[in-house]
Amino acid sequence: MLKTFSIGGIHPEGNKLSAKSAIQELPIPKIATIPIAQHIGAPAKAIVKKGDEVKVGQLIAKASGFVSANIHSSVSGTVFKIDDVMDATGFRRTAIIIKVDGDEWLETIDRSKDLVTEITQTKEEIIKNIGEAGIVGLGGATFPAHVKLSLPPGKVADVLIINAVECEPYLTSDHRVMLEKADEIMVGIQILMKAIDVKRAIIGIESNKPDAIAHMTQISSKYPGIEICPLKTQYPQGGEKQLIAATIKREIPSGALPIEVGAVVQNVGSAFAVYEAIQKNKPLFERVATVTGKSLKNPSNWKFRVGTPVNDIIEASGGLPEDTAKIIAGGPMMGKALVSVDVPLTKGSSGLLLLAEEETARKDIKACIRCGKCVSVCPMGLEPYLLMVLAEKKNYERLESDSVMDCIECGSCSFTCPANRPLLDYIRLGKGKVGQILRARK
Amino acid sequence: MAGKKESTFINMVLVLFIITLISGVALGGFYELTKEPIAAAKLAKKLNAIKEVVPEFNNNPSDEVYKVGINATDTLEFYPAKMDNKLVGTAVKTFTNKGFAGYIWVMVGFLPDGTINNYSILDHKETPGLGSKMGAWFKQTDPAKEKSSVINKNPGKTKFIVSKDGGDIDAITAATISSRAFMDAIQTGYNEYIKNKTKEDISHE
Amino acid sequence: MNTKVLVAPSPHIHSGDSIQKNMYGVVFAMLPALLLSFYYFGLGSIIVTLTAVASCYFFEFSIQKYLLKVEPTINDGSALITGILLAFNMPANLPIWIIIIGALVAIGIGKMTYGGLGNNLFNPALVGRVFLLISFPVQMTSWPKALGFNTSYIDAETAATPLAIIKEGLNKGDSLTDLMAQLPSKMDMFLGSTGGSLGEVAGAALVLGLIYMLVKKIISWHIPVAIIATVAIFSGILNMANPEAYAGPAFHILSGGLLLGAIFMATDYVTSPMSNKGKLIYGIGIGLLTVVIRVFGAYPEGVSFAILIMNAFVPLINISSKPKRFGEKRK
Amino acid sequence: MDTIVITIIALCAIGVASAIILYFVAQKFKVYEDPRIDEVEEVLPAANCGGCGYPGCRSFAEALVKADDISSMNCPVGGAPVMAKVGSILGHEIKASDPTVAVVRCNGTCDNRPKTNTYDGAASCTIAASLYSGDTGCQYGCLGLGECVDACKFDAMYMDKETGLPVVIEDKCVSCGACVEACPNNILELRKKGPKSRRIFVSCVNKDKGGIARKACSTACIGCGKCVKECPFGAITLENNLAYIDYNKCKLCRKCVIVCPTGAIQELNFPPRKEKPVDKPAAATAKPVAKPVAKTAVSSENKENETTDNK
Amino acid sequence: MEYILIVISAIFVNNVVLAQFLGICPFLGVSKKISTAVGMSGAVTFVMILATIVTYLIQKYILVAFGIEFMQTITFILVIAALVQLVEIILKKVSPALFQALGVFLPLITTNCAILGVAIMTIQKDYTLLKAVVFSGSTAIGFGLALVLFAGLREQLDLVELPKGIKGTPAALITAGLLAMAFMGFSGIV
Amino acid sequence: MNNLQTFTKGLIKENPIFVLLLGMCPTLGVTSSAINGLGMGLATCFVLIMSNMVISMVSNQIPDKVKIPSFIVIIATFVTVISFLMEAYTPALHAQLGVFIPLIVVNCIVLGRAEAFASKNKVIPSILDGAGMGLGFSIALTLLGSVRELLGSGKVFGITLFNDTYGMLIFVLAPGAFIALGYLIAIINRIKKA
Ligand SMILES: Cc1cc2nc3c(=O)[nH]c(=O)nc-3n(C[C@H](O)[C@H](O)[C@H](O)COP(=O)(O)O)c2cc1C
Ligand SMILES: Cc1cc2nc3c(=O)[nH]c(=O)nc-3n(C[C@H](O)[C@H](O)[C@H](O)COP(=O)(O)O)c2cc1C
Ligand SMILES: Cc1cc2nc3c(=O)[nH]c(=O)nc-3n(C[C@H](O)[C@H](O)[C@H](O)COP(=O)(O)O)c2cc1C
Ligand SMILES: Cc1cc2nc3c(=O)[nH]c(=O)nc-3n(C[C@H](O)[C@H](O)[C@H](O)CO)c2cc1C
Ligand code: SF4
Ligand code: SF4
Ligand code: SF4
Ligand code: SF4
Ligand code: FES
Repeated sequence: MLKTFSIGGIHPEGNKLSAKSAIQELPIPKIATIPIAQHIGAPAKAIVKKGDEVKVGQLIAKASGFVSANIHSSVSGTVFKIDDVMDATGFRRTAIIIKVDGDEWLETIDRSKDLVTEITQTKEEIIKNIGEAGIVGLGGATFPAHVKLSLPPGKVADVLIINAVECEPYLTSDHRVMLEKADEIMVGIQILMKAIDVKRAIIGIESNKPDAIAHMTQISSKYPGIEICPLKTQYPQGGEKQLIAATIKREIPSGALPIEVGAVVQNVGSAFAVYEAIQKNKPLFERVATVTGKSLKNPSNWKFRVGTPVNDIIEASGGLPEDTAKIIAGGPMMGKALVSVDVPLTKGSSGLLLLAEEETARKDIKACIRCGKCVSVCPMGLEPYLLMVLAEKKNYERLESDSVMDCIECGSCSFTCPANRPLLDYIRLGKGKVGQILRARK
Repeated sequence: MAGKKESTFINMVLVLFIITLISGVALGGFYELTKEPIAAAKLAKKLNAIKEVVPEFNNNPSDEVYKVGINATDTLEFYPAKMDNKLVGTAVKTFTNKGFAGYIWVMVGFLPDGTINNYSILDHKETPGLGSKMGAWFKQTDPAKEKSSVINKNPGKTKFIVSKDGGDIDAITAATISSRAFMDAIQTGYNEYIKNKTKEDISHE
Repeated sequence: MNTKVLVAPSPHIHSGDSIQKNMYGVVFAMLPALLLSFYYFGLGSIIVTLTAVASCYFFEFSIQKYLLKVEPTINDGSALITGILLAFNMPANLPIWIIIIGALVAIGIGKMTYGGLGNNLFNPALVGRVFLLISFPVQMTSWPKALGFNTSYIDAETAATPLAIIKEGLNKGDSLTDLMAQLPSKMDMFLGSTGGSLGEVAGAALVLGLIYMLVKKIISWHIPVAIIATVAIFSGILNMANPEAYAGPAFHILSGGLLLGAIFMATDYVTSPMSNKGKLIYGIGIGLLTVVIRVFGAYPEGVSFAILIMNAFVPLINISSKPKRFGEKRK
Repeated sequence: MDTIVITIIALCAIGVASAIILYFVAQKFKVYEDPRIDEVEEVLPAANCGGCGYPGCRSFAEALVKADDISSMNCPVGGAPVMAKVGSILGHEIKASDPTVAVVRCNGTCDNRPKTNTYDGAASCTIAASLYSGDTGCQYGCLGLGECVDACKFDAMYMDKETGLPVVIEDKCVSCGACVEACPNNILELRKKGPKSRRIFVSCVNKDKGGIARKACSTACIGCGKCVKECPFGAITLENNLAYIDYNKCKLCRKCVIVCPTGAIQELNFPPRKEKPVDKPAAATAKPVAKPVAKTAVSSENKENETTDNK
Repeated sequence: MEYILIVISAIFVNNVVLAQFLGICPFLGVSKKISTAVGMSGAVTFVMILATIVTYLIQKYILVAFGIEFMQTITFILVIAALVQLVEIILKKVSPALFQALGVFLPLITTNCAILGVAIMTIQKDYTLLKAVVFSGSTAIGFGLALVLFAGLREQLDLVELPKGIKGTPAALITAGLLAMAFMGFSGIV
Repeated sequence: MNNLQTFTKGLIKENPIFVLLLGMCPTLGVTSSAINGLGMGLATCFVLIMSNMVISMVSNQIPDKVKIPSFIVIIATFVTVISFLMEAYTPALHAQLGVFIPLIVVNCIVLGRAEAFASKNKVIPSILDGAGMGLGFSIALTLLGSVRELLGSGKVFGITLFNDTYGMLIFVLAPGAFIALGYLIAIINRIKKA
């Protein structure tokens, strides 16, 4: 029996269409639109102005608080304007728009392909440089990595867990990165281990990626302290709480962070980014994303520069299929639907999924038949049917006491409900309101 | 009108005193007034029940009642009915506690030889529509339902047990428990009647 | 971009599970028992089933359309289940007008009063059944014999059910051993051919349905297993305490509607608890009450009442037995 | 006769005894409770709607009795008359506040504001608003899912199926503010009812720059400022590309309505103008006019369900 | 054994509310929330036992002693009313917390026919004092059981959309009817 | 409010059972037949009229603290009186209604009207109010009794309308009382809305 988490979980169809497609490099766009808010926390502050010349890797917006991240230019050229442009949700937010001119990198960046295994920097330097490089979690949450690595005083970690689960259907970027950059990832992991001072790292990989498990197991033997932990395929194993429960059988208490049980979780992609930042001095301005969908001509994995319009990456994969009804940034379970293809790709873009109407359109909402399936699939042990009603009825007190804040928004409940109830929609609403109340109380 | 009275101690006690006084007078008065009619109504009820179950008589059976204790709390009452001083039948107030909901009180009239003349249910708590049907069930005249009737049958000769249990009387549909209980009441009444009959014969012949 | 793309919160895909799939799955699981009842009771059972189903559909449709003025949802399959289960709970010689009243009560009072599927507090089919049982005790408790296929309807020969035989006999004062001798063998009870309501004659067919539903993940094992185990244990204890007064576990499990109730009726989503812990409590409650009513109460059969009573406990069970939360300390 | 005497004695004894015991116990265990709470509660309309901001009429009564100054407290259902009564019970002077009514500050009908996307999520404005900017180019406007209508406990709102916008039924609106609270986009506002219910307000909340706003919606306020200049009473202010008319300063002269190039200013319940205003778009009349436009299947269906529910 | 039968009968078989129709007003009135239902049940239990004891003594030592049984109604209700008020006043002062939990229901209890009904029924049944206490206690528990169950059902109903005409009292009554119907399964146990 | 309205409001607009939901126990407990319902209704009516009358006469003389006990004594007196009268002249009905006769004392309508109306109004309106409420109560009880009797045993006021094999026993029993009243109120709600 493979390890997995014990409460709830679902088994959506994998649809990993692009798993066999090697990572390709996406052409540099003519105009790059780089939002100053690509992470959880305070938006960065632009430090360039209209007309400035910038190079690839140059800092163009500075972190503006503790939980915030630097933004670097992904292209070279001139700053065309700094303006409010439509973001993925249709709201207008500030972005730095750069007219591309050639591809001139900062000299400090080591562009060679050589593997550098020796870690020379100290713990403090590592964390500081990760921050400088603007690395955020690439698993989807885009939480600034240096913040996560700076353990709160009095807390000690004993294990680093690398999230290579990629439990979302369709997405394959982490999978491909593992197959193609295993050594770099291992070094990245060692850097992270040094940063948080642990001797043990566990890479959790789901069993639907047997090639990655085999390859990583083989490579990891060269690096001390790194174990591969194959996991039974089950969504949402990639959720950090579930991953920790699956790999080391510890459950994070409600409202607490992973460090409470001595663990720190990072995505494999993040580990690779850390490698590049520390060993190659390369800030985070490009990453790998999957472009996929059943009707898409070439589902594939692309390394792209932040700020490239979504449209470019779709065109490169064969163009927008006729039957596209929804464009999703991320996977089908947790991704965000885009209002338009004219928005830029960001650090958090792990994939782009094009779904046809029959696959994604919601069906008529029926009354809850109290089948309890949502309860049994909820990985947090919540009662989604109840939370939804309570949110509808604006009963925030009971929402709070029924632990609505524990919901990790994995969507298993909505996915499962035979009555097609928009459970998570309302739970999110309730979470928002309860969150406000909690904050007001403080 | 005068203003509201204050809630002083004296006021409170006084007012309550006056009210209870008046109501006491009224109640006591009404009690006295209705005592007679109530007693009369009760008597009439009993007499009616007796009249219903025995042949015509001209004595006052209530005056000649005799009681037989069955257990610590319950007694059977025997009302001899006489026509010109000749015993024509005896109304027995009998009971059972085997009903679906406890006690059932039955007035059953025996002819001097123990044959059942008629019966009437005095009190019961059986389910309406089920057990409560016993008031009419066991005196059906329809020849097809002859087996349900107890009228003109003698518990000494006929087996007063529901046919389901091997007896001779058909139980009320879906209320076998009540039927069994009814049989039990009749049987008890009959047994005591026979036991005491000799005694009575002596005393009244 | 010219096409108006859809925008919606995540998740963007759905399992494809639907109310219909579950409901028709249950109907499919009931087929073996249904066919077997046709075989055993003949024409009568077909008339009863058709009447019950047709009137359930009729009342569901007309109440929704003309009284509640909502879009009728008759093809979700729940009325079909209610109809079949109602028929399963009736003797095969029940007059048609009583069946129609039963369907009206089940759908009208039991379900539509609360606004329809998903809202009701009590199991509609059982509301209908118990209503009839109380209202028409005579007709509801005279069961035709299971004779193999036959065409007599109203005037079929009647026979008491095993439970009724035991209850009657014990009331009369007969000894249990004698009574047991009058009963069909355990194997017969499992395979059918005892008197009773349509759906309670063959344990094997019901168990087949259970297995199908478990495999298809329509229901979870908790409720049926809890009920059956509780009945087995509780009646076993009583039996051991006084073998002459109380029948043993095998008899209790195979007789009456216990399997029918445990498999198809206690598991009704709408009227059973949500969490697994809750389902176990609910099942245990049903098991205990069933035996108590059967052994001590006025009715020979207790499953229907036990389920209805536990239906009333469901809200309290739901409140007191939350699922185990992630990160909660195990006790 | 005996019975009567005993009856009287016994009854009197019990009656008097209970009176005496009660009296002494009541004396000994006295707890003070302000009797005015009951009085105030009696005056309140007992609608228990929460419009006052308290969980119910009783707790509002308690709060009123405790408060030193009740001028900021209001029962929207009972309105000024009730508050005056409360005031007289509690010995406070209440100055009559002007009656207010809810207005919808968006005229982005399906005609005026073309759709860019189709919303396919749960039928709740708040959910839609937390997800994205709405299915039109205007990120500030009405989302049309009717959360305000749901919030109204007095059946004073409905969704106009043709325009996709909510409509306030003035006579039924008690100005409780539930809709204002409910709307995530702050479209609704409680405004002075005005003499003969006449009101003028900017029916737009778009803060985008003129071009963007205009592109998204033909009747958006583009922040041109013409109305500000036109207003003889200085009632209009312009902030973030959006004009706002202060209803306490506005004298209902209707001059701004004429100058607004997009028809963003609405006038309600005025008699028709004598001379035709020069090339004015039709949008400035009392009710937003719009040709019926077929809306996309899913969202309109949800909406319809809700509107029928609330009628 | 006798006591066990009294208990079972009073709680399940002859449930005050569902079979005897006593105390329906509070049953319908204070069953909207489980927490209040629990409070009410506690208060009723307390008062019912207390009232039964007091009325029992009055019956025995005053009414019967003087041959004025016909005064039962008036004396009982007077005594119960005074008793409830007494408890209320004392509770308010002595334990405000308990008053918040139970006391607010006390005024409702005076006009609760279950209290008077049980007092009269104990006399009719000719119980001893101990049996009377057991009987009234179990009756109160039966009341509490019905009330709390019913409150649970109503809280559940609050979460769903009921048809217009049915919403409110009719739904409550019909649900009570179905609950009573389920409880008929207990009939015949004693 | 004129006297006519005082009288008629209890019949429909503020009908104690269908609208105010007071006095539910006798409503459900004794309505297994129409005649019982009517009898109970009239008995209550009597108590209501008399107590309303007396209370409206004396209420000004009663201090607040003993208001409730005094009212109760007055009401209980009339209840006992009607009980005597019924026992004497309609013994069968008296036996049928059983414990519900003394329980008129605690019927919320009686005390409720005393508190809410009689203690604040003059004698004539109080009598009318009592009569109206009492009549409304009686009508409701009779209606419910008729419905239950009809559905339960095919009779109304003892007159057979259809064969009792078609009667649904449950309506004579406890559950039927709740269910019948529930639907009656639902129907009345519906009619009132329309
Ligand atoms: C339901 C759910 C599923 C997730 N799935 C993945 C996943 O498949 N892979 C992943 O790397 N992170 C996933 N995450 C994000 C992780 O919880 C966590 O944020 C991440 O592993 C931390 O690493 P990072 O900061 O390097 O991104 C998921 C989160 C949730 C709530
Ligand atoms: C306010 C805040 C503070 C956080 N602090 C820490 C921290 O001190 N250490 C840490 O390991 N992660 C920290 N996190 C990161 C979260 O544990 C988690 O990795 C991140 O929210 C994304 O995880 P998810 O995608 O699984 O939700 C913090 C997150 C938030 C929102
Ligand atoms: C609510 C209820 C009331 C009942 N009332 C009676 C009754 O009054 N009399 C009776 O004999 N049985 C009554 N029964 C018992 C059943 O009808 C029992 O099955 C029957 O008496 C014995 O079965 P049989 O007569 O059909 O053979 C009642 C049962 C229930 C559940
Ligand atoms: C597993 C399962 C069991 C069901 N059992 C019943 C049942 O016993 N009685 C019934 O009326 N409907 C039953 N239904 C159908 C449906 O859930 C029921 O009518 C609802 O209670 C109506 O709201 C069942 C449905 C499922 C899926
Ligand atoms: S979205 Fe929240 S409530 Fe739904 S299954 Fe996931 S954790 Fe549970
Ligand atoms: S899965 Fe859907 S239908 Fe089932 S209980 Fe949850 S919300 Fe209700
Ligand atoms: S005005 Fe009403 S419909 Fe429009 S967004 Fe606000 S709440 Fe929604
Ligand atoms: S005139 Fe019209 S568009 Fe211009 S600011 Fe005023 S309201 Fe806005
Ligand atoms: S009438 Fe019984 S409690 Fe009100």
